[in-house]
Amino acid sequence: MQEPLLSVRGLTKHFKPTGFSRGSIVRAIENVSFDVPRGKVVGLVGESGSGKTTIGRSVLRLIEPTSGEVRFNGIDITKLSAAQLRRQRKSMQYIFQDPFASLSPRMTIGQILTEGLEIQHVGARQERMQRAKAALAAVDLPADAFGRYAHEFSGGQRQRIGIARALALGPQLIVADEPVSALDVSIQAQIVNLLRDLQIRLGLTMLFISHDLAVVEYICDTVIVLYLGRIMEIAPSEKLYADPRHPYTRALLSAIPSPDPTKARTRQILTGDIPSPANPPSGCVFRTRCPHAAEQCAAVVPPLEEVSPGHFKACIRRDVSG
Amino acid sequence: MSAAVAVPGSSQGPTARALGRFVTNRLALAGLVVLAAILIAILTYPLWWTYTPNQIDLRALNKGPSASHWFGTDGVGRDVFARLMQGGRISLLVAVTSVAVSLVIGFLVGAVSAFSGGLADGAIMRLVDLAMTLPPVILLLVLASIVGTGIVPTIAVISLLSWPVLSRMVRARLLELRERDFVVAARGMGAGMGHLLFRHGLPNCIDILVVYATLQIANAILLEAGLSFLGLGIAPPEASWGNMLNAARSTSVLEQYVWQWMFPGAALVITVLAINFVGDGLRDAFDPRSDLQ
Amino acid sequence: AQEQKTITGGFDVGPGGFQGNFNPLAATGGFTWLNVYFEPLVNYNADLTAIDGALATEYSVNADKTEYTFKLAKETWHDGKPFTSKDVKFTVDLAKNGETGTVFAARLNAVSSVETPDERTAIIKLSRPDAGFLATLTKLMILPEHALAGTTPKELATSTWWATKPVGTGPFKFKQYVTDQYVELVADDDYRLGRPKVDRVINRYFKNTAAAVAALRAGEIQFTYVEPDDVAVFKDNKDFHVIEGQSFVVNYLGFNQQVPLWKDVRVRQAVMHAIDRQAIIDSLYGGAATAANCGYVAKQLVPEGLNPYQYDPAKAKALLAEAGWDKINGNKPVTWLTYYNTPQAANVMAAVQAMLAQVGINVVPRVVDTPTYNGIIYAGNPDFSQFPLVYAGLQNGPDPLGINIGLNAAQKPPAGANFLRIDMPELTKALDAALAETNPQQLDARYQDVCKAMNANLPWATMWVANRYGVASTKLKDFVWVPAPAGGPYSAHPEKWSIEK
Amino acid sequence: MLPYILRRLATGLLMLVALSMLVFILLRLAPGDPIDAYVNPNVAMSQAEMDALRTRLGLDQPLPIQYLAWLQAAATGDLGYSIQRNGVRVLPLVLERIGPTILLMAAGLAIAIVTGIAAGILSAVRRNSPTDIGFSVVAFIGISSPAFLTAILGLYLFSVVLHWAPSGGMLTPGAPFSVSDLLSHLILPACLLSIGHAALIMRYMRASLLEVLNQDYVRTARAKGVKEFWVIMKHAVRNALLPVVTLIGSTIGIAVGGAIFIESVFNWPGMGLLLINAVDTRDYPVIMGATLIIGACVIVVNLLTDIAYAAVDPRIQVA
Amino acid sequence: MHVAPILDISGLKTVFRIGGRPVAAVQDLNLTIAPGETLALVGESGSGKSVTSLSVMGLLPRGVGQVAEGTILFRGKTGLTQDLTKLDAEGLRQIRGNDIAMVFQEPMTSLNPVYTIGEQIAEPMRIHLGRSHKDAAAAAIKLLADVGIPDPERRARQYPHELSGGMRQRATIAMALACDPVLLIADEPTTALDVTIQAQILDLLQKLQAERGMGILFVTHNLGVVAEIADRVAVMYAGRIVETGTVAEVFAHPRHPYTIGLMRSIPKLGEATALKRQGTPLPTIAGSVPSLIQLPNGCSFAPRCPYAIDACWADVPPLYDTGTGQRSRCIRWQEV
Ligand SMILES: Nc1ncnc2c1ncn2[C@@H]1O[C@H](COP(=O)(O)OP(=O)(O)OP(=O)(O)O)[C@@H](O)[C@H]1O
Ligand SMILES: Nc1ncnc2c1ncn2[C@@H]1O[C@H](COP(=O)(O)OP(=O)(O)OP(=O)(O)O)[C@@H](O)[C@H]1O
Ligand SMILES: [Mg+2]
Ligand SMILES: [Mg+2]
Repeated sequence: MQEPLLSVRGLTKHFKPTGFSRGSIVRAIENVSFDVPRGKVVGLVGESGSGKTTIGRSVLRLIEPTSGEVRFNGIDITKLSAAQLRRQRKSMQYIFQDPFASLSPRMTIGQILTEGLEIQHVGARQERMQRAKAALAAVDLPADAFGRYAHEFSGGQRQRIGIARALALGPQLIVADEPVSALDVSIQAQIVNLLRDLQIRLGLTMLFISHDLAVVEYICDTVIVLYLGRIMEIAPSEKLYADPRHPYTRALLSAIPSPDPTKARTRQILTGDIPSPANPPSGCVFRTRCPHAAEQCAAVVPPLEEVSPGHFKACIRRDVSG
Repeated sequence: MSAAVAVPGSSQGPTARALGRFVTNRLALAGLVVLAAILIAILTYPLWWTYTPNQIDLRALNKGPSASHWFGTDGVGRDVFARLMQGGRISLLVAVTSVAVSLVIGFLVGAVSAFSGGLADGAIMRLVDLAMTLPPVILLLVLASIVGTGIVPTIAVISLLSWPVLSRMVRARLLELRERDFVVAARGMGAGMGHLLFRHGLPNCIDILVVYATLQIANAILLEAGLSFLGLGIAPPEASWGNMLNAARSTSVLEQYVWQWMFPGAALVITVLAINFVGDGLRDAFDPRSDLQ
Repeated sequence: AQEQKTITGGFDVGPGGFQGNFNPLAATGGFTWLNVYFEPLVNYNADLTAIDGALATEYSVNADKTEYTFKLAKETWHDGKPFTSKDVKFTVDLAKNGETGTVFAARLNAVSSVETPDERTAIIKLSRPDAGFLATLTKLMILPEHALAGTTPKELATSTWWATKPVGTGPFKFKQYVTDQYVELVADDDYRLGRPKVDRVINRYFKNTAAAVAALRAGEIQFTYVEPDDVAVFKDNKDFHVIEGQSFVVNYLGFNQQVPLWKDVRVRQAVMHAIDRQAIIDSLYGGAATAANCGYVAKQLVPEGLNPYQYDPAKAKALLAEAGWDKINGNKPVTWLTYYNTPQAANVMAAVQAMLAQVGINVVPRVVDTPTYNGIIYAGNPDFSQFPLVYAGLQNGPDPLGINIGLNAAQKPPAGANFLRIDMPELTKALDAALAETNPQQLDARYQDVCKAMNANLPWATMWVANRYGVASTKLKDFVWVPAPAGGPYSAHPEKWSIEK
Repeated sequence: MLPYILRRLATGLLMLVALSMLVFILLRLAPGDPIDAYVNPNVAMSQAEMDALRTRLGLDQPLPIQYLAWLQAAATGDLGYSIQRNGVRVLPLVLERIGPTILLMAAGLAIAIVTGIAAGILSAVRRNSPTDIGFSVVAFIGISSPAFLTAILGLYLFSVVLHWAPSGGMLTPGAPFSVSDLLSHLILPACLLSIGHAALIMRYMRASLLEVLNQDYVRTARAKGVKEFWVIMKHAVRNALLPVVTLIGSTIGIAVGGAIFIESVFNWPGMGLLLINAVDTRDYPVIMGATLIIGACVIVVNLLTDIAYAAVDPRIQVA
Repeated sequence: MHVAPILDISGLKTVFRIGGRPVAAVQDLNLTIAPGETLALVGESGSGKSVTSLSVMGLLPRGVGQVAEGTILFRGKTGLTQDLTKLDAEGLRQIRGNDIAMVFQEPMTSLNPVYTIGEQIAEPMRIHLGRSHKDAAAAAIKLLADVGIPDPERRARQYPHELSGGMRQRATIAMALACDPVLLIADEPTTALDVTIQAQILDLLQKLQAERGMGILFVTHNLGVVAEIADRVAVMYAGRIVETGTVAEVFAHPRHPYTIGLMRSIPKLGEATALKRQGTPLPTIAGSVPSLIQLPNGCSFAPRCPYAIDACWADVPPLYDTGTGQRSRCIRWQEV
C-alpha cells in the first residue's frame, strides 16, 4: 500500500494558561492518530470545542503541537526549523471557516491571491498575476474581481477567494477548516461541489473539517468523529452513515433536524453540555452524556478498535454499539 | 457566473476610491482647506509680506495690531505676523518630521515585539516600560547636552520622547491581529517578519497611527516650546510657535500684549484641529470598508 | 487673642534668592532673608556704600591691615543664652573648616587666628592683608557655639538643625519651615535694637516669578522681587511701591581668549561699536540701566576720557575689515552662550544679535540653565568651542574687586574664575595694584586704573549695569530692600518693618 | 492572586534597579553637577573652591563606585542626603511629597474623569451633533494648550482678577490646618490640571462608547424595554469604561511625576516640584530618590490598574 | 374557526440609507401570527429576516433604518390592538420585553459581559412588572430552572463568559420569557449552536410554547429547523416574502422555484453517498443573493431561476393565492 501523504501519530496539544488567565491546562487534543492517504479526503467532525481546529492547525504547524509527530511526505514537520518549514508551506495550505475574517479587509483580491506566491518567491510579477488569475478562474470568479476588496463580495464569493488563495500555491495537502459552515445553504452546496470538483481534478489531498455530518458525507472518503479532543470513531463514509457504531456518532446523526415535517421524530437528544477540556471526565470522555454509560466507562480510556475493515470505534460497550 | 456585489464606484482603482471617500467627508475637506491655506501662507509670506521675522525695530516695541502690523509687534519690535509665518515653518517642520520619526520607531518596536512574541516580546516591552518610567526632564537634560540646539536635534529629541506609548498601542493591536485568520493565513504561506510587519501590521494600525499622529502633532509643537527652557529646541531669536507662546511667561506679555501669544496659540489650535479632521478623514478613506456605511 | 501682625513676602524670589538651603556657611545668596534671623559681625549699610558694625558695635584695623579688633554688642541668642566672643571664634573656625560644607574656606584663607581677650572683644589676625576681608565678613553669619559645639563639623554639613531649630541673634526667631512652602519667623522680644514692630515674618517660596507677582497682586504677600518686564504693571498702581536699584552686576559679552576669533582688539572694538547700547537701554530696559564702558559704572570709579565706543556700524565694519574678519571667521555662526533665560534677556539678545548681524558677525544664542553653563565653562578640560562668546554678568559692587576673579590672569581656573582665560598684562597689573592698595583714599584711583585698562583692552564688550526691582505693598512701612547681588547682605533692620491693617 | 502580585512586584524591583542605573548614568552625562548649580555665575567662585566641595561630596570618585555605594545604601533604605538642602534626608523628603502629589492628582483626575466621561458620553450619544462637535473643539483646545500657559492664565484669571482662589501653596502660611483651607488651595490647580486629561479621556470615552453602542447586548437591553437613559448608563457605559480605565491608569503613572508646570506655578509641594527643583540644582541624591519613588508608584499603579481592570471586567482573571 | 391574530403586519416597507440613498431592505410584507402559533421566517442571509423582526421591535438602527410604509398591528396583554409603527418611543419601550420579547442569534454577544446572568434576567421584571430586586432575583432563578439549567442559583450569580454557548442561549430565552410575553421573536436562536445543543433548544422552545401559549416568530435559514418547530412558514427572498403557507403544505408542494431550490440544496443524510458514487454534484441554486442596491426590475429571483421566462423580468409578481392557504410570488406557480 502507498504511504499516506499525511500521517499523524500521537498528536497532543495542551494550551497552557498565559498572562492574566488563571486556570488549568486545556487538553485540547489528546493522543490523536490518523492517516490521510494521497488523493483522498478525510473528514473531521465534532461539536464546537472538540479540537478540530486545533488538529487542523497543528498538522500544518500553525500552532506548535505539544507532542506527537506529523509526517508529511514522510518528513516529520514538527522537527523542521523555521526556515525549512517556510519552504514546506508551499505544499500545504489552509482554508478558513470564516470568509469574513480570513481575508484582509485592506488588501485587494489580487494582492490576497498573489501574497503567497510573493512570499514563496514564485516567478516574476507577471507570472504571479497569471497564476492568481488562473486560481480565480478555477473557483468560478470573474477576472475583474482582482482589483476589488473582500467586503465587496458575498460570503460564498469570499469563500471562493479563500479557496483560490490556497490553490494558487499549488499545494498537495489542503486543510479546510469548516469552509462552508458560515455560508447559506444554497451556497454551501456550491462550495462543496467546487471543492469536490477541484479535489478530483487536481488530485488534491484534503483534511476536511466540519461540524456538520451531512456536509461531510458528500465530500469525504473517510470520516473521523471527534469528541473532546479524542477520536470516537473512524470509518469510511458509507459505513459511518449506514452503520454508526459509537453512541456519540449516533446521537450526532439523530440531532440533525430533518427537513421533512412528515417524518416521525425519533430523536435522541443528548442531555447537558460538552465538559470543559480543562477538566475532562476520566475514562471515556463521552460518558457524562452517554445514554449507555456504564460504571467501567469511568475507569478505562477506551482504545480505538477496528470493528470492520477500516472502521474503528472507541467504546467499550460492545453490547450497545450493535 | 455570479457577479460581485456591485458597489458604487467600484470600477476605479483603490487609490481613486480612497480619494473619493475622502472628498465626501465635509469636515475633512474643511480641515484640508484650512491646512492648505495655512501652508500656503506660511510658504509664500516673504513674497507678499513687508516685514521679515527677525527684523527688530526698537522704536515700535509691543505695538498692538494695526494696519501695517496686522498682528502687532513683539518685545523687540519684530512683526508678530512675520514671526508667526516663519514660526509656522519651523514648528510644522519639527512637528511633522518628529511625529513621522516617532511613528516609525513606535510602530517598529511595537510590531516587532508583537509578532516575535515570547522572550523578545518580554524584553522589548520591559525596555519600553523603562523608557516610560523615566521622568522626561532627566532625559531632556541629557539630550540637551549631547545634541544641542537646532532643528535636527529638536526633532531627534521629540521623536525619542514620544514613541513608547505608541509602541504599546501598536503592540496591543497587533497581538490581537496576530491571531486573526488572514494573518494566520499569511503565516501559513510562509510569511516572514518583514511581510507581516508591512503587509498586515501596518495597514491594520493605520487608525492608531493616524489618531496618535494627530494628537502628537500638537504635543510636539508644545514640547518644542518646553525644550527652550532647557536650552534645547529652536535657538532664539529664530521664531517657532512654541517660542512665541513661551513669551507669555512674562506677566506683562500675558496681560498687556495678548497678541504676542494669542495669535500663535490660535494658529496652533486651528492647525491641530484641521490636522485632526484631515486625519479622521484619511483614516476613513484608507479603510475600504467605510463604503458600506 | 489679638490679631497677629504678619509680613509675608517672597524674599527668596529672583537672582538674589537661595531657596531651600538653610546653612549660612554654605550660602552663596539669600542674605536678605538670612539677616532677618542671623547677624554678621559687620554689615553693609542700606546704600551699600560703607561697611558698618552689626553684631560688632565697632571695629578697628591695625596699620598693616592684618589685625581686626571687634567690640561686640550685648545680645542674647534666641534661646536666651548670651552671645560672646567665643561664638565669633567658633564661627570663624567653623567657616574655615571645609568639612562643614562651607563656601568661606578659601575666602578666609588669610585668617591665621581668632583671639578672644574678653567676652565682648574678638581679634581676628590675618597672615597677609586682604582687601576683601570685611566684605567677606558681612556674609558670615555668627553661629551659637553652645548649640553647635556638640556636633562634629562633618555632621554639621548634613545637620537638620539649620532647617528645624536654628538659633540666631537677629530680630526674628525661627519658628518653622514647611518644606518648599514657606519659612515662618516670630518676633524676638528681647532684640537689642527693640522688639520688632510685627509679630511674624513669613517667607513664601515661589518657583516662578510670575507666580510671586500673582500672589503679590492677589494681596497674599506684601513684597517680592519682580522681573523688569513686570514693573509696568505696578508703576502707576497706588497700592504698590516699586523699589528700584542698581544690580551691581555688569553685563558683558565675554570673549573667549582660547578661540582664534577675538585675538585682534579691533574685532573686540568692532563689537562694541556695532551694538547700540543706548537704544537697547532706552527701549528694552525702559531707561533703567547705565551703559558701561568698563566693569564699573559708579561715578567715583569711572575715570574721565574713556573711549565711549559710540554706536557706529560703519566704523565697526571698517574695523572688522582691517582686522580681516572675513578670514578669521566671516559669516560662520558663533555660539553665544548664556544662562540668562528671562523674557527680557531673550529680547536683549535678539536685539544684540540683529545689530551684530548688521556688521557681519553672526552670533547664535544658546540659552542653558545655570548648572549647564557652569558645567561647560568650568569643565576640568573645557571645550572652548562651546563658548567662544558668552553673555554673562559679574558682580562689580559693593566691593569693586568682585570682578578681579574673572579678569586677573592669575585667576585662570582652577585658581579663580577667569574662565575666558583673559591674560591682559595691563589689566592684571591694574587689578593687582588695587588688591594690594592699603590706603583707602587711594582705592578709587586704583579702580579707575582697572576701568581704564578694561576700556582700552576690552577683555569683555561691557554692556551696562541694569536696575533691579522689588515691589512692596504700600501697606508696608519702614521696609528696606536693596537689590544687591546675591541678595545682600545689608542692614535692612527688619525690626523696624511694620504693616498697616 | 497573591503569587501574581508578588511576581509583578519582583519584576518591579528589577525594573527599579535598572531605572536607577539608567538615571545615574544619564545624570552623569548631563552637563553641570550639583556644585555647578551651587555657584551663582554673577558672583564667581574659584574652581579650586568648587573642587573642594566636590571632594567633600564624593563626586570625584569613579562612577561605578559612586553607583555601587548608592545602591548598597539604597538597599538598606538609605537614599542619602540632599546636596542642596542642608541635612535633609532624601527618603523622608521624597515621601513627604507623595501625599500632596496624590492629593492633587486624585483631585485633578477625579475632575477630569467626571467631566471627560460625561462629555464623552454626551458626544457619543449625540454623535455629529453640534454638541459633539462643540465638545471636540473644546477638547482639542485643551489638548493643544501648553501646560504653562493654562497654569499661568488660570492663576491670573481666578486668583488675581477674580480672587476666587489663593494664588498658590497648599496651606495658608502660618495658619492652623483646616480642611477648607486645603480645599481652597487645591481646587484651582486641580481644575487646571484636569483640562488636558479631561480632553483625552473625553476622546477615548467617545470612541469607546460609539463602539459599544453597536454591540448586541445594547440592542438586547433595548429589546428588554430598558429606558434609553439606563441603556446608555448601565449597559453601555460600564463596558465602554474598560479601555478608558487603562488610559486613566497610564495617565496616573505619568502624572505622579508629571504635573511639573502646575506644581511649579502653584508652588504645590509635590513630586513634580521636588523633581524639577532637584534637576535645576542637579541634586543627584534627590533626583535618584524621586525617580525611584516615582518609578515605584508607576509600577504599583500599573499593577492596580490591571487589578482594577479585572474588577470592572469579570472576564479578566487576575491569577 | 378564526382567532384574531396577535400580530398583523401589512404592507411593511423598511428602508435603509445606504450611501445617502434609501434602499428598501423589506417591502410589501404581510404576516400574521395567531396566539400560540409558530411562524417560521426563512431565507438566506440578507433576505430581510432580521430587519423584519427589528421593525416589529422598533429597534432599527436609528438614523439609518426606518419603517417607511405599512402597519404593524399588535394585540398585547391588555387586549388593546395598537399600530406599533405609530407608537412613540416610550410606548414601544413599554411593550418591548413585556408584551413582545426577542431572542437573538448570537448568545455570545447578546448578553452584557459585565452583569451576572441573574441580574440580566431580573431586569425586565423590575422594569415592566415593578418587582422588587429580591423578588425579581428569585423569579430569575426559577426561570433559569424552567429553561433547563441545572443548579440555577449558582448560575444566576455567574457572568456570561462562565457559561457555555448552549447555556447562554437558554439564559437569553429565560430573559425573553421573564415577563411572559404574548409574542416571542426568535432571530436564529440556534444558528450559532451545535446540533446537539440545537436539538435541546428547539425542544425547550416547543415545551415552553405548549406551557405558555405565546406566539412565536421564528427566524431561521435552516429548513430542517422549520420542519421541526413551525406551524406555518414564510420564505423570504431579497426583502420580499416569496411563499407562505402551512409547513406541511409548503414542504409537500412548494410553489416557488426558490423554495424548491432551497429544499433541494439541503444535504440529506445518507443520500449524498449515492450522489457521490454517481459523480453527480449536489443540487444547488446557481448564483447568489442579489444586492439590494441593484435589484432586478421584475422578479428578484429571476436571474437565478431555472424557470425564468421573459415575463419574469417585467414586473414584480404579486403573491398568488394557490387556493390551499398557500401563496406564491411566482407567475408560473402552477407549473413549478
Ligand atoms: N489559543 C488557545 N488557548 C487556549 N485554549 C484554546 C486555544 N485554542 C483552542 N483552545 C481550546 O481548545 C479546545 C479545542 O478548540 P478548537 O478550536 O480546536 O475546537 P473546534 O473543534 O475547532 O471548535 P469550533 O467548532 O468551535 O471551531 C477548546 O476547548 C478551546 O477552548
Ligand atoms: N444597519 C444597516 N445598515 C444598512 N443596511 C442594513 C442594515 N441592517 C441590515 N441592512 C440591510 O438589510 C438587508 C436585510 O438584512 P437582514 O439583517 O434583515 O438579513 P437577514 O435575513 O437577517 O440575514 P442573516 O441571515 O444574515 O441574519 C441586508 O441587505 C442588509 O445589508
Ligand atoms: Mg474550529
Ligand atoms: Mg439576521
